Amino acid sequence: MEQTRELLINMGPQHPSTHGVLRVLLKLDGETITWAEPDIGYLHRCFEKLSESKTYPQVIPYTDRTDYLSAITNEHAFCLAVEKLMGIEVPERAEYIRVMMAELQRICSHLLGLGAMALDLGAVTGFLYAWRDREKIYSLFERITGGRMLYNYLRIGGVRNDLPEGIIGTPRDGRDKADKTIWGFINYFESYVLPEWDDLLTNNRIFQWRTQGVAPLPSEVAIAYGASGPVLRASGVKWDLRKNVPYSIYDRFEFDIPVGKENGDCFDRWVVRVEEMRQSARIVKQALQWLAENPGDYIAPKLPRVLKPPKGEVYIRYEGSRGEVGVHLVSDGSANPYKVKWRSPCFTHLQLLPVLAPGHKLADMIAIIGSIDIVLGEVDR
Amino acid sequence: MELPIYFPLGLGALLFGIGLWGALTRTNAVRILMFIELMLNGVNLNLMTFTRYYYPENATGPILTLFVMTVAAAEASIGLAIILQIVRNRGTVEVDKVDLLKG
Amino acid sequence: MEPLDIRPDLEALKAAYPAVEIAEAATGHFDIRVSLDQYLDVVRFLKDRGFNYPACITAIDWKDRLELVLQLYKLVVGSRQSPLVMVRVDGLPREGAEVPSVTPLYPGLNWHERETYDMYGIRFQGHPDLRRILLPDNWQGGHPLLKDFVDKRPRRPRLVRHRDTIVSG
Amino acid sequence: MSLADLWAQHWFRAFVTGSLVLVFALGNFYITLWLERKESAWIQNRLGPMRAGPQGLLQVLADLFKLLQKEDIVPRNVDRILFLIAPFVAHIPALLIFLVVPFGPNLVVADYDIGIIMIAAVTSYAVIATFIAGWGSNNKYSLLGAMRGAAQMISYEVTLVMSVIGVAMMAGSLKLSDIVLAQAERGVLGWYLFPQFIGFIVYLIASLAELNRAPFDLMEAESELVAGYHTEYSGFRFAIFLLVEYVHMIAWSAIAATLFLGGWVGPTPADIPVIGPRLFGWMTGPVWDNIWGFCWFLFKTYLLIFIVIWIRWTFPRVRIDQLMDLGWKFLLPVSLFNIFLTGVMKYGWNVLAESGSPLRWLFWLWR
Amino acid sequence: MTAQYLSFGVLALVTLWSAYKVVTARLITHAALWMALSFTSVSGIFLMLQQEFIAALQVLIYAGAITTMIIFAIMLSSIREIRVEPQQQTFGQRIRASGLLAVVVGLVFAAFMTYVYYVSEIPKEAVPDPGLLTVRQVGATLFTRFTVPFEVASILLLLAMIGAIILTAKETE
Repeated sequence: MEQTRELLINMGPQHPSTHGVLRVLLKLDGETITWAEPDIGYLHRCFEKLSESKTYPQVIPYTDRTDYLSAITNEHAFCLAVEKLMGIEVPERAEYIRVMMAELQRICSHLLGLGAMALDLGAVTGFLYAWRDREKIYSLFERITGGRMLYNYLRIGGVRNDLPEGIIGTPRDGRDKADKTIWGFINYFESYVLPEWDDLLTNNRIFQWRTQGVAPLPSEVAIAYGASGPVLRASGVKWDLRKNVPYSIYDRFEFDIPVGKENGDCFDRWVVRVEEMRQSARIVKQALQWLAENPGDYIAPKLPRVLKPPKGEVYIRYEGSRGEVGVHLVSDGSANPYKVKWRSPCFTHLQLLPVLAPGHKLADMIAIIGSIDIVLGEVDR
Repeated sequence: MELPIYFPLGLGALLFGIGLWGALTRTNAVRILMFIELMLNGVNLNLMTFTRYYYPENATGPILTLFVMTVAAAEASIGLAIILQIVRNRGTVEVDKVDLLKG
Repeated sequence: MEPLDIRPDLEALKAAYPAVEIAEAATGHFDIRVSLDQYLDVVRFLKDRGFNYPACITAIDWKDRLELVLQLYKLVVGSRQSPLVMVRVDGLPREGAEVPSVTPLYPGLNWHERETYDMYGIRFQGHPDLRRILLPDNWQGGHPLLKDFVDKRPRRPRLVRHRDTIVSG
Repeated sequence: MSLADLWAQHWFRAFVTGSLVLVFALGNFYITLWLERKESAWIQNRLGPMRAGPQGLLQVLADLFKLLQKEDIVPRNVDRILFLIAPFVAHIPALLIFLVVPFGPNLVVADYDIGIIMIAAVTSYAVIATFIAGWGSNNKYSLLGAMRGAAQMISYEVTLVMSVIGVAMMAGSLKLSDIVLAQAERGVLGWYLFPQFIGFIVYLIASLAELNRAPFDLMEAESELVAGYHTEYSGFRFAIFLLVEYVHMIAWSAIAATLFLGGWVGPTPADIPVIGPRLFGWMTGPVWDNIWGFCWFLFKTYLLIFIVIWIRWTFPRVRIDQLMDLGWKFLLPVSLFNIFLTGVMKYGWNVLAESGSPLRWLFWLWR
Repeated sequence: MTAQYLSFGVLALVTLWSAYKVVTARLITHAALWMALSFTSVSGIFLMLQQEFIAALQVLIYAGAITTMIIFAIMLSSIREIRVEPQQQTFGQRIRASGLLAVVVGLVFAAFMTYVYYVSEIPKEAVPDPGLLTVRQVGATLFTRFTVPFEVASILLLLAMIGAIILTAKETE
């Protein structure tokens, strides 16, 4: 008899809730999805080909543009790779500044990821609250680096300039100084913003309806598919590169790794990200205490104008805000990198869509994409 | 009510007539159900006219109409359910094509 | 959080496949040079030894030959310093290189292999759905990341003559 | 033909009161739209429209003019008549509800003694209007949206009527002015909000779903690919749909205010115990009662409109199957239980009234 | 005086015209909407007969529930042939011929009604404007004298609901 024939529709690339130019082909049987296939490449800017004709310091601004929502972490990954290749010793103050900036950037990128997911599920207010707090971080970054979103602030061996006067502030700074001093922001963030996120959305009945039990991801499948970061941790795998494969000075900080239950679903991925913001705030506080105690201005070693790293290869693994960022550098001794491979976590997480989506409703697809939190700049590079 | 009684009665009769005429001529099952509802409407109208003109304080008129409406609703739902089954099995909703008993 | 030592696994691999060269690179990862025909068996062997996490797969164009690099490591919860292993297959021809696909073993490398094919032109046998991923499907311009890649698309005529306007110092 | 006997004419009185109701609806539409922008801005700690007029009051005017001067595109192979009349059919239920709602002691257009059933009957037109809009615009997606919207409206219409029956049982009559008078005797604590709290909550949720608003606005959700039945409309007709949505919202808030918060009942300045009569004594009298009644009615309606807007900007959207489950499997049984509870409590109060036992005060709330 | 004739004339005209259109509307969805219009105007006539309760019920049950049900049935049943009504060649003649049938049936029915009207001993002249029948009285008699039919009607509705669900529920659940 007349079957409801399967409806093939494509969502995107101009779909409001696909976080950028992602196109997903969906086969629908009535309301439930039977087959999903992401189609990417709309934002491909051939980052790897470009960096082969640039010198090492010139590549740094390009790394900002891959995951444009957490630029500092990308720069940090690239600089670590080059420093490891050339064996450069980074001054301690620069290390602390880098870690503090990276964790602030992680908070900022999580805020946007959570806000965008809330917006897709209909909570417009949640989105605007995330915007409000991000503005405060951006004004801090603007005073430190001059840029609001893409900074080109890190240099190979250190940072470009020292922290401006009075930006650290005192631990007693409260809400009024939230966008003036980093202490002010952290206290405001921990005392006011995080509890608000829990009340507004995490404990919101309808939000839980829409996300709990949606797209569970068992830990074996997560590992087999190369998931990393919040997506992997939400599936119950306690793996954080800052702790398990420590780089830079992360082993001096104590913070714990939030983990979801065995079959982590959208709700666990949400809770893990909110908890991670709390841990990042803790790290920033410890970095601030160290920076306050030993002022100094030695932030970058003297390096020759043209860097020529020795022939060789390096692959470093860095805990970006969306997952494990891998930088694979091959150098042939010249001033230009012979090959740069950027292992992008969002690129790998998108492979989960065809596994997670079937069987769910169309409205759940939005929650799934929001929960794996992809940035098309990093997917397409 | 200055309106003479045979005005609403006439209207009820005509409504019933149109319902009957439609039911006899059209072949789409869903449409025939519509005509049945029209006929029941005609009946209700007559019922109400008599209540209003002769026994206004007697409550049995409205109650009977209430029951007619309940039956109409039940009949419509069962009729539509049967029609959906016919559509599911025979693929058509044309009454003259569903003639399994022709033998 | 004791540091993870993978030397016994590498010795076992050396014992199983003598033709394999294992070297520890200065920058802290292990290189395993493998020939093309032993590649799949070595990867299967490593997977059984517990290298469960597929980092990524890529290729390097040494101008006269292509080299395939597969990066794996052991994701053991609670371990520290889980070193990375690079399985390398050298000497692949620049056009029409055929390599067995590891997607059945590590589904996570599905798209990475498609990207390597898209960028370097290495075909992966047994890959469920090998087609271009980043470039448009109707892209005829060859494989961009090869060193000798020339963009053959017609140059759009430049509207303004750039040289005359700026008096360069 | 003096004004008095002109007023006696039925048709003249109908014309005047009808136009007054229309003015009331449009005026409140204007204020509600402005309130929605301002309140959502306040919730999301931004300022909302500030430039057009003081505190953005003229912003709504600007919106309406913008919509009015937009080209009213009527797609070619559209079901012409249906497409054109759909917005106006959608208006019928919204405006007819005001027919029955008492704005003041004797400010009622037509006080039918079947008030609540009349409201229920009129709202069933909203379903037909949605279908006409969806079918009229002749595109598969808006038809799907219309059917989905109609299904949602029907399933919540039943719950809506059931949740209101409790109030009718308490007041002993369906006539809205009787209900308000009954609440007047019971004093402020006696409003039906307190005994009928379950009914009020179910009513609020069901009316949100009936309006396709707040957590249940499945149709305009950008995550759904179907942009609802008013995709094909533009310009003036789309403004009418906007008008319909807000007038519907005001109507439902007005009914809730009448049924649960005691419509125009409220202490007037003259009732202040000691100084009231002396200081504000001149403010009593039938005309002033109407004025104070109307003010209290407006205050309560806007209180509920405030809550409806507040809910819209805090809750995310519900999925279609959760929406249906909530409607049929939770709200309907709860409202039926509420009816049962009210019946038992009222019976208990009357029975114990004769025996005069102290146990009676247990049922005091439902007296 | 003339107000009643005028309003009755308008309502009667609307009812009959929409009923006629239900028969001759080409698209079945149009037919359903014409039917809704005729129900509304019949409810208008009930209002004229001062039966508000029945007028409201008429709108609630007929114009609201039954029309919507029929619309949903149309959508579910004949999606394919909604657009194009099968135009048999003989359709035109059948309508014209049966038009006659309608008039004949109407006349026969009217004649029969008048015969019953005269032969029965109903008081001939209309009762002057009586007290209006309030809903309270209707409710009271419904639950006192008509409790059994009321319960039977509710069981009937229950059966109808169960029947409809069983007939149309897809096997997938």
